[in-house]
Amino acid sequence: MRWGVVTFPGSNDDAQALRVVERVLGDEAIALWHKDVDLRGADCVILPGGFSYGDYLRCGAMAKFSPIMAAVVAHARRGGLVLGICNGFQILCEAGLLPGALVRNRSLSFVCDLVIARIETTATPFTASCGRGSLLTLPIKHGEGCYVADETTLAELEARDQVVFRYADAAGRVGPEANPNGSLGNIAGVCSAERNVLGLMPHPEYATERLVGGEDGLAVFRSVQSWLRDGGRSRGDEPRVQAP
Amino acid sequence: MSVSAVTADVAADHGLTAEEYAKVVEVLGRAPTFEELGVFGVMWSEHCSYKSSRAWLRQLPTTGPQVIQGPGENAGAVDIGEGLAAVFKIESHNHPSFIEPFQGAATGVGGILRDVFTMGARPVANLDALRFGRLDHPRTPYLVKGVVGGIGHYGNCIGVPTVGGDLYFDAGYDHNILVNAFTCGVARRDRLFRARAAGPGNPVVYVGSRTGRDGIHGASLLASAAFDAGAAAKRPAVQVGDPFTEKLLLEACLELMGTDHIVAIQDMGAAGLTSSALEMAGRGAAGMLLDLDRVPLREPGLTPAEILLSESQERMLLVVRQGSEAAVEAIFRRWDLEVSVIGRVTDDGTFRARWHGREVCALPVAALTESAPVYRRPAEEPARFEQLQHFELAALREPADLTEVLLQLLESPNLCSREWVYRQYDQLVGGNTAVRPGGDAAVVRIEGTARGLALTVDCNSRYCLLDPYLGAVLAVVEAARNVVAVGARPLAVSDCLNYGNPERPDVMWEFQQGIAGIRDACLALDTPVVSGNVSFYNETDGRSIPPTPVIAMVGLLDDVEAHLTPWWKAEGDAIVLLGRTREELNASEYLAVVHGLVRGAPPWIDLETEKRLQRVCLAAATERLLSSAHDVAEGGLAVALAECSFGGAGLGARITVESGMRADALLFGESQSRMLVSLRRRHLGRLRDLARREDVPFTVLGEVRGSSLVIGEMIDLPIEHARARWRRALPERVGG
Amino acid sequence: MPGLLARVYVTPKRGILDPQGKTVEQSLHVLGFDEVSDVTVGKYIEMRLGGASREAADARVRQMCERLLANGVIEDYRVELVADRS
Amino acid sequence: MPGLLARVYVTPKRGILDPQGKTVEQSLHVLGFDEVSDVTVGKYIEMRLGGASREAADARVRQMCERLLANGVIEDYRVELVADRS
Ligand SMILES: Nc1ncnc2c1ncn2[C@@H]1O[C@H](COP(=O)(O)OP(=O)(O)O)[C@@H](O)[C@H]1O
Ligand SMILES: [Mg+2]
Repeated sequence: MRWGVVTFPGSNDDAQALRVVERVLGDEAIALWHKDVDLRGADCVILPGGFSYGDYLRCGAMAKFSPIMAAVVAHARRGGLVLGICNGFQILCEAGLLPGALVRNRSLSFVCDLVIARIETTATPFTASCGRGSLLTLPIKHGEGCYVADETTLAELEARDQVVFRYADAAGRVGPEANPNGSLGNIAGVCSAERNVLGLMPHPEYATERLVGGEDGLAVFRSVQSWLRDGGRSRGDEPRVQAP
Repeated sequence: MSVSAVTADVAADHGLTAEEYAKVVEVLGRAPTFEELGVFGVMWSEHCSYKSSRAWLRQLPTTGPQVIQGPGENAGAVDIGEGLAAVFKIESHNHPSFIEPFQGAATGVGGILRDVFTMGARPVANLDALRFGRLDHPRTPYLVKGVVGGIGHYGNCIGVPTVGGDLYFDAGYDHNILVNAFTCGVARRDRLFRARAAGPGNPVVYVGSRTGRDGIHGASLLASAAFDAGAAAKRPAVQVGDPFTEKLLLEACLELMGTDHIVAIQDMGAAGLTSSALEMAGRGAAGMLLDLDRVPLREPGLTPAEILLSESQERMLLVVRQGSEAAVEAIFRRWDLEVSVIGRVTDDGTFRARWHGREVCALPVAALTESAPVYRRPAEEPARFEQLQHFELAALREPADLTEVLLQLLESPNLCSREWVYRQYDQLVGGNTAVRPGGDAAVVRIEGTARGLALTVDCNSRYCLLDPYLGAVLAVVEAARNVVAVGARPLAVSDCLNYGNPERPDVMWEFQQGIAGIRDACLALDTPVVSGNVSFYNETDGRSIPPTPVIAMVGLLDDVEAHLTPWWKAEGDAIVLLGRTREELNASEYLAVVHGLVRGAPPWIDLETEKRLQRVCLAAATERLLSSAHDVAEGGLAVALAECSFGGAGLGARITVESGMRADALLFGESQSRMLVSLRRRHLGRLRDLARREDVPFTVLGEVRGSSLVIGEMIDLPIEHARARWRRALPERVGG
Repeated sequence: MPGLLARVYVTPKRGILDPQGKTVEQSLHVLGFDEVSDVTVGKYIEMRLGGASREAADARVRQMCERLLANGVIEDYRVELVADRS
Repeated sequence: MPGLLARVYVTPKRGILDPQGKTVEQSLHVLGFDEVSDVTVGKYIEMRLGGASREAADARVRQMCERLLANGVIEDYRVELVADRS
């Protein structure tokens, strides 16, 4: 399969995403430039971490106007897969592909650490091969990762099973001690209503080798691979949608 | 020529003494123009000319088979195999960080990054060595938060991991903090770029940010005189870092370096355009003609002197081949950066600058660089030296509760966990960080190979205060030992020599002692100095900092998978101490924290003994005998044992020691040339053989067991509890 | 036509978490400024506009806010136009 | 005494690099807002103050700016006090 990785001015984790695709997953990697206008056949597009446009004004605010983003939006509307990690998550929220927004960590400090992300739903292409409730140890590194949304939006996210990851402790409990940035509901990642766009603050791409960061992040990439391989049939569970 | 009259008084405003001004007139054969005077002022400043240190720096060993580029270029380079070079340098940004801690530290990181990528290397790791005043000084927490925030801001945003550093608090830095930033990059050894202008007619190209009034008159002068009450008025416009622009500059430069267009390249650092143009011309024995009207400006109305001397950040100067202009412009435009051809290389050996149709500078390049003053300033051992060394161990009262003492040490500012600092740094970006901050040295995989680089910065300024020669020796030795502790072979050094006012004989003596110490230790350990920086005038109102020669050491692991960390790995592993514990408490952290004494000669050191210890450790690491390794440093054996237990798994240790010495000396003394290792019992015999072969004392101390650190009858420390207190200490004292 | 100066105030929406405001308030309390409450931290953007009518300029600046300067999910904005006297 | 609302404007000092303002300006140009120049991005802080005289309050808020809200080395600040009508 083909993964596209977009480089915005100020992207820092693009090289790592490309390396994971090529060297760890053994898939085809397409380096996309923010001024490009098409995705060159990418099945899944990664918007990587970093500081696009220096994170000036607001994280992701300026990147959303890059020419490539029109193609990303069109791809998403067609049901194509889009994975936004860290700054990529912020860009997806700014671009309106995901609900909510990311604001400064409650500590106001940048935080680099390992966290535990609990998988809340397997009804996404990105978690279809995982077990619900399973725990991934993943790095975070961000200054503005505090997920916020208004109450209506939050209720909708819960009702439609769109919360994909939550920060948890080693026993899988979700609580304030396990929350590294003050995110509402300990939310670490959400997907779109159509479930094909995922944004998350933790970095699965930095947890794909035993030597550096461990291998827990592979679960996300492997899910996408198998989901695409059998044409989206390996859907894990159905979304646990509650009646509105 | 400028109409403003240049006199010796005006010269004094530019930091030149009457004699220096006379020399300017002599080498020119006329009075300088106002602009020329500005150029002399910065170029002959201590910061740019090294006039007080140059004669002594020549004593440092700078050669060896591993050295590809020694001092003299933007950064040093050593061979790391597979056709690659490690390119690295450390630099100070002390005065600017004291004035504006966040931006001062941030621009310090930006500056050292440019020094490294100028050479054609992609930066792969940053480290930071920090010195602050007492934690209970009212300004210290503000400075700490600002500096750490600024370092993180720049490194995180540009996408280079910060993988280590060091941090000390001492009253001696209350009014002069130190911010030393180190960057290591990796380049193909046959693709290193240098700053030697060549080829008359070749265009000189300006790239990066526009020029503003930042740091005019200037950061370099600021770093070349002591702080005093009037310093605030002399403040130059503070430089603000723009890591986003530097990221674009980095990528664009590396892209350009993949082509054949570049003849020479140099970042614009201290003394801005002037110094980068002159240095490139000087190294290449060429001349240069600049058209200042073509320099991109941030605001209108800059004078030619301001354009020449501005220290605006995120700028580079290139000499490219004739005919390459369009290709070079295309690359920088693609990255949305300013690019402008502002001059060309000439063959008349003269630096000329034109502005609005007149020539404001016409200086013989050689005069500026070769006739720069060199001072052999008087040096004299101060009286306090002998006093300080006097210390009588027998008179020291032994504390009753040693567990309490250990806790007190673990919570003290210089020994507690640095996690609060490095949590604010992106340690992972790039995807090669195998050992993150918290160990003895960081380990970074070399992209595309199975090798790894080990990186550390060290200096115990208390040792240097008590004996500036031995302190410097010990800084090198500890840095090398830290590199060995992760299983790497020490390769080479970059040093940042932070001292007081060189016009004072006692400071000059400290400096000379420091150089001698680094020389002797580097010769013994075969780790040449390939780059470095001197920072003088770290003094306020006549009080100078403790001598602080920070040593950055780079080591190589042939197999990065074989790296070691300090932390216990498995119950039942044997714990072995390699090296000898002497009954010495002089100069120790224990003495300072528990008894309030800064006294005695630094711990005994013998470089032969140290080398033997390092050989044993490296052999054991290479044979994969060890589960963990940790060097015994500040706080002594007990603190080292506690640190090995703080690795997350919560494993403790059971230690039995027999010795005839005082318990506090045994536990907290800082004897050198010791390494604490743990290993499977079946490897004990082999390790003993290796130690015996090198005549290194070998003592089985006990084993990894339980969840407490138990040392005989002396210490019983529950790990969870102690670890929590050790981790909380810094954020609690800094306030957040 | 003389130029205009636009002043844009971007403030956190009511009811949306404002970690910065909270922290600043706490810090002010620690420093002894106990009289302070309801601190919010927003952005203040100034820019010069070429000569245009006030109405046209106002509409343009609002567009800038909608598209870039403010994020409607978490922020409100307010625009002021004054004569540019510099 | 009715309460006061303080508005604090913190702006980058003139002549000091404002990378944020520069980048926002470039983006506005890319979006077609060519009429814009000299963009600066600063902070806008609002807070409620307990009842106090205007003079006393003004002095206090200035202290807050000096000590915490603005960084005098690179930023200027301006304070406005208005009656708190909420
Ligand atoms: N300023 C800093 N920035 C980043 N890491 C730091 C800093 N200070 C200390 N560290 C890290 O904390 C750990 C402990 O530091 P230190 O006590 O100096 O170690 P050692 O005594 O082995 O040299 C090291 O891994 C070091 O890299
Ligand atoms: Mg150290």
